[in-house]
Amino acid sequence: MKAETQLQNPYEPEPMRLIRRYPLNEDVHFFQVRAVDMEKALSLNYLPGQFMMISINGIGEAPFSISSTPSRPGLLEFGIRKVGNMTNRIFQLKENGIFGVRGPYGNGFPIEKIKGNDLVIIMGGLGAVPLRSLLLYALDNRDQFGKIYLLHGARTPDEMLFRNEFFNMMKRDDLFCHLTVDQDDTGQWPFETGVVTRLFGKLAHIDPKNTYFAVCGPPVMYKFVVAEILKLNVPKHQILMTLERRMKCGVGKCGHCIIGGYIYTCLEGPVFSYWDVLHMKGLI
Amino acid sequence: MREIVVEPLSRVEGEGGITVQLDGKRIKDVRFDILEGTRLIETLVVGKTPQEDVSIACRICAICTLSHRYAALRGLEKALGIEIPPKAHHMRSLMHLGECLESNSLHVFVLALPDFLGYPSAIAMAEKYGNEVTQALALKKFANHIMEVTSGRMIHGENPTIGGFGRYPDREVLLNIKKQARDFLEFAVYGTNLVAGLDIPSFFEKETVFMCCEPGNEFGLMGDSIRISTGEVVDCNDYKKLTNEKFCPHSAAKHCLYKGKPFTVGALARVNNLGERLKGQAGKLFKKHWNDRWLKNPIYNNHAQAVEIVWALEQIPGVVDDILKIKEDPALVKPARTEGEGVGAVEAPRGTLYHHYQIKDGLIADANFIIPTGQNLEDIEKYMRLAVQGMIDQGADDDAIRLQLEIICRAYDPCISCSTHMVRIERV
Amino acid sequence: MSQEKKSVGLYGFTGCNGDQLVIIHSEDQLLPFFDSANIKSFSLAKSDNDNSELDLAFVEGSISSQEQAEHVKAIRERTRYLVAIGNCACYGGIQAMELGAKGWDQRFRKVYGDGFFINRTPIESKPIDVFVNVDFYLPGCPIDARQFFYCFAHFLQDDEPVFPDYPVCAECRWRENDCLLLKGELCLGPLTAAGCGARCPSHNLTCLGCWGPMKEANIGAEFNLLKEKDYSLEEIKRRFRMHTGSGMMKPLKKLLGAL
Amino acid sequence: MRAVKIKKENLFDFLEAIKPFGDLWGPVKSGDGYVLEKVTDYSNIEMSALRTRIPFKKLLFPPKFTMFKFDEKGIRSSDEELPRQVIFGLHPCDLHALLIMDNFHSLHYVDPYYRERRERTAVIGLSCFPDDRCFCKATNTHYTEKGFDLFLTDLGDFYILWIGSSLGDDMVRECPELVDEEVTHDDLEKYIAWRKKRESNFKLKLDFTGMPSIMELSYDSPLWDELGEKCLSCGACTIVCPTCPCFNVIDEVDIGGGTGERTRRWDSCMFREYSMVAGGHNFREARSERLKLRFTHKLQAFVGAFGEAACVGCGRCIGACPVDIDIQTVAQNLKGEEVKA
Ligand SMILES: Cc1cc2nc3c(=O)[nH]c(=O)nc-3n(C[C@H](O)[C@H](O)[C@H](O)COP(=O)(O)OP(=O)(O)OC[C@H]3O[C@@H](n4cnc5c(N)ncnc54)[C@H](O)[C@@H]3O)c2cc1C
Ligand code: SF4
Ligand code: SF4
Ligand code: SF4
Repeated sequence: MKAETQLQNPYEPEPMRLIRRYPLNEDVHFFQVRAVDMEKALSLNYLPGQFMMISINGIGEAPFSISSTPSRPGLLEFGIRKVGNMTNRIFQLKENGIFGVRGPYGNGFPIEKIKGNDLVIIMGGLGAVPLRSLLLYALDNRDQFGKIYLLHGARTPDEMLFRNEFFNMMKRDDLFCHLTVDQDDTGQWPFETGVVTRLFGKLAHIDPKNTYFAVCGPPVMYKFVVAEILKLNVPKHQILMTLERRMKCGVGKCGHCIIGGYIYTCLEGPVFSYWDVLHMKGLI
Repeated sequence: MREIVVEPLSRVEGEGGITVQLDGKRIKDVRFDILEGTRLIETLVVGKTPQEDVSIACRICAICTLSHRYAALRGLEKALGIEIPPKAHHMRSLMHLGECLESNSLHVFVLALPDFLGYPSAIAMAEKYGNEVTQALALKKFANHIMEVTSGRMIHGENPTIGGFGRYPDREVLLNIKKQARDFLEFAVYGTNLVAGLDIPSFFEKETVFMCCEPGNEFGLMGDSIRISTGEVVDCNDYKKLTNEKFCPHSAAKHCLYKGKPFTVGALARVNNLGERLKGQAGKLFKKHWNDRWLKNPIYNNHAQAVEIVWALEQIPGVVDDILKIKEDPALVKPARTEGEGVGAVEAPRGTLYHHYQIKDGLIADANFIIPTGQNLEDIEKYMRLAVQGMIDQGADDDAIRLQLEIICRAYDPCISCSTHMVRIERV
Repeated sequence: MSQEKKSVGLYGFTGCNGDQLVIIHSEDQLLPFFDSANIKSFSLAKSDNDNSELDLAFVEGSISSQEQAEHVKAIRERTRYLVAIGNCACYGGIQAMELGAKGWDQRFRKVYGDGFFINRTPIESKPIDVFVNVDFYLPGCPIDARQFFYCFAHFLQDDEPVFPDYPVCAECRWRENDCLLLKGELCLGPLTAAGCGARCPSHNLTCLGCWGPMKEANIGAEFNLLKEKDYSLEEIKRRFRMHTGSGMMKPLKKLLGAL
Repeated sequence: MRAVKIKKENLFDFLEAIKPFGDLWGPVKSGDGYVLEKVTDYSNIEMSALRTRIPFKKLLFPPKFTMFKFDEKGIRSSDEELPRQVIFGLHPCDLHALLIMDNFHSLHYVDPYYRERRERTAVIGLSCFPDDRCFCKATNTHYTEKGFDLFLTDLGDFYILWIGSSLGDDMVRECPELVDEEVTHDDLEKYIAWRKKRESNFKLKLDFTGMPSIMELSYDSPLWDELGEKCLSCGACTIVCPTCPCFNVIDEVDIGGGTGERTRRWDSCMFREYSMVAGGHNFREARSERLKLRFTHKLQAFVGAFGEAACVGCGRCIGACPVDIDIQTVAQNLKGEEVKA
């Protein structure tokens, strides 16, 4: 949104209705919501990788990545982990309940640049939430992308988010989908075990000039994954990652998400290229 | 043997209880137990600077915090040879009036009145006496506001300090206090008449001795000598003669006797001893309601407190004017010396409070605090004993006795956290 | 709210009762306060108190007898959350001031002689977390009414209240006071948790530390600064231990041990 | 910009005449310093005051204010009409800071709360004479042609009154009889002489040339740890700084839980929780990291983003920090100069 055209107070959340929710694993739930105002619901436009501020009166606001794709308008989807006050209260919401959401914010993935290239999506843990948006978008616009890979790691089979969805995707022939778990206590896990970098072996020949990588996961994951990607000679600006910071406003004012002295994660992120990361100290 | 126990005693400040042991119709023991833990505050202030002492000593009790602060300041400033400037003096009068108003209205309307009207709390009373409760709370809020403005916050405000005040309030704030004091007068008069209309049982009445500060020619809350209802006036430096203490195994507070006899301090003592000096509405109310039962029955302490509320409200406008007359805010007065001894006596809402200090090398070498509830303990037990005897003779049941004892005890407005820590045995 | 009202109890142990009084003094909040929960026990304000199961217990005062220790344990057993209110409960208060060599027994005897109590077994005052698990600390001497009701409202909704994690100095600067420390006075503002609104510095009086240390109190830096300003170790220690017992002394001792 | 003259003895009448433009806020004495306060008695204004403890920012985004209220039905924007205000006595450093703030609050997204207040605010600048903490010459913020509606340059018995906006012009038109339209060559000479005198009076000589490169090279300097050891995380440095805008958002609920308000309060990058995220991970756990952020922001990153430093040389932080960590000592330290605290 451009400053000149902005009419509404960007801090006042829009009422949304919780349409559906169910657990993705023990502490992450899936939330499907829609703006109460139908017209707004349909006109809401966003990019994969952007986030929204969810607001619960009396507790406050927090940023959450959008997990749905703009190619399927009307509904917004989130995957939320219960970690504290704000998320506790989100978890108390019942289907049909009303709460506030504002956004979308952040830069999102540079879809236009990625188009026409191969895409490797690497997700770990909660990182599945924002990257699912990119994945679904790419699959919905399948003809605009080259080869698409999905490498997804979770700690255990039970913890893997969107499990069934990804199981189904394994059946697709326009997507190379590989799943792994660090550890399998069930003995029933049909796929790989080991950390997500093990899946790099599954990548067929990568054309470094024409491939974009999108990475999101816990902080420890980046170091190892990026090292693997660099081995493939991929240019640093084609390695994309989404980062998390404390945020109080989402619109570049409150200061909490500042990195490197003047980069507001909420404006210029949360998606950064590895080049940015190297360039700006304190990013990861 | 039958034992009647009230524990904890509710709606008094601090943890206390009453125990009555009966052997048939004979009373074996009547005890007012002080259950509150020990804090040994007199030993904590030793080795501290006077200014630190003021901050510690006021924490003896939240209700009488300003009286403790005032008594400490008076004792310490005497010891250090400090004369505070007139503006500081008037401010201290205002804060002291605020506390008297606050404590008395809390006690009369929120803590005691429910007893007489038969409710467990003022909140429960609100249904039928909505207006009274609302007004009483508003009055209390106003009194709190005075304390906050003068002392820096409602409880344990640090603004009154050695040599004066850290900061003086703004003119508008003071003018508003003056106005509100006038506005509340009507309710205070109504409240006094309401209390005076209550039926007060008489079967435990008995004469006693009353003591309070002698403020000079007027009614007041502060003075350097003590007036006793027997007619004597004693210098406050001789406070120990008036308040001989003894230790009681059931009480963390020690009991006081005057010439071997129990005595009463507090609003009732002040009004009985000095009531003739009251002017204005307070004077009128005194003349209208006072009679010699006030000399024999502690329940009249409620009445005396109500009269004092009216008096305090009538005093405030003049004191505010006195403060405002002096434009320049005086700086804190520095001590003239680093050694000395001083006794500060003030009337806390519950009665005469003494702080006695010895200072050496700028630090407290010794401290002794005598607090009002400790002085009242013997009289409280005396009247409870009389009441139990009377009620047994009437064949009253335990619950009735329990309620009556609570009422007597509460009438003294005992401040238990105060009493626990203060009194000290002097062995000769 | 359609949910059932929560059961709440307020208890006072050894102290000045100032924290409960702060609540009673909040005239405007009192009726909603009694309205929004089942106040099962609040002995300073009402007499029909009982010992039923609680969702939330607020405990004021330090523990200074074995009987009190038993009582606070009993409260812990029947409550879901236990909140320590005021410095006495959080840190032991002035009566738990660490006086070093002068032992408590000796001081006790100085006040009470060899007298004994028939109804109590006194012990040296301690904060309640020495005896029971505390879910939340609400410091202050006395507590601040706004903070209390903020905390209360949050617990009624099962949220953990979030309190400022910065020192009194921040509040003091917001109020645009002259900084007393810069003028050379012994102000504990930089170490003390905010919450009081910088009352004392706003009255030209130094902060005495009555909110206890903030989480990140830089005791070492303040100590060095005060030494630079020519305060003696004795003076510094006296101030540090005045209002929060072990609260400020523990880290100082650690520091001095390291020196 | 247009210049007229106004006699000193007419100033109070002028201030009286522009009353319709809002409440007048000006520097008044408080303790050893000055604060911006609402003034009705103009003689309380300290014409020689240099820096107020907290700058103008408190009038454009107060330390704490309500964003909106809410109840069971949803949120309600405040319909309270904010008062109009005239801020008197801002010096060039603060006017530069005001420009930075104006820009910041409309960049990418317009901050409605800032704008609401800003639109109701008129600004009257005032010339000044530097003391030993002023270093606006080093930051090149010692003059300004922008950022004010009116600006007064004190030339002895009269002021040159610069009219910087149409609003300023409206103010002057309230009382044309008080101003003198004719500015003479003589006045120009006086003005130039005054400038020379002022410029030669800067005692604190700091040199920020090339500071971004120095900051870049100092990223791992042990200096940050040394300062981190000393810093009290009190936030004073950010509170007094005219270019520090960070805030926190906190909901306050009434006891019943259903109603309450969302409030915004000043925050500081020097506070522990500033960069903490859920689960307790803190991106700037160490105080040294926070100090580094603050100074990188002021002296390096801002320059990269806007071509100028975010420090306007007002000297407020130099008097504010109890342990002498400020823009002067840090810059001197990093450049290996002798540090004067
Ligand atoms: C761009 C972005 C996208 C995110 N996407 C998701 C997502 O898809 N799913 C998900 O589960 N989580 C996501 N998070 C993290 C999520 O915002 C935090 O889990 C959430 O704020 C926790 O709030 P809490 O009150 O429950 O936790 P608490 O631990 O109680 O938080 C304490 C305080 O810190 C604040 N806080 C903590 N972490 C953050 C944070 N990261 N940002 C802002 N404030 C914070 C809270 O507001 C609160 O005041 C994302 C964060 C960012 C920055
Ligand atoms: S006066 Fe005390 S509380 Fe205020 S800023 Fe200075 S050190 Fe901090
Ligand atoms: S950094 Fe210091 S000198 Fe620079 S603008 Fe901020 S307060 Fe003023
Ligand atoms: S003013 Fe000084 S001590 Fe306080 S946060 Fe800033 S640098 Fe640290």
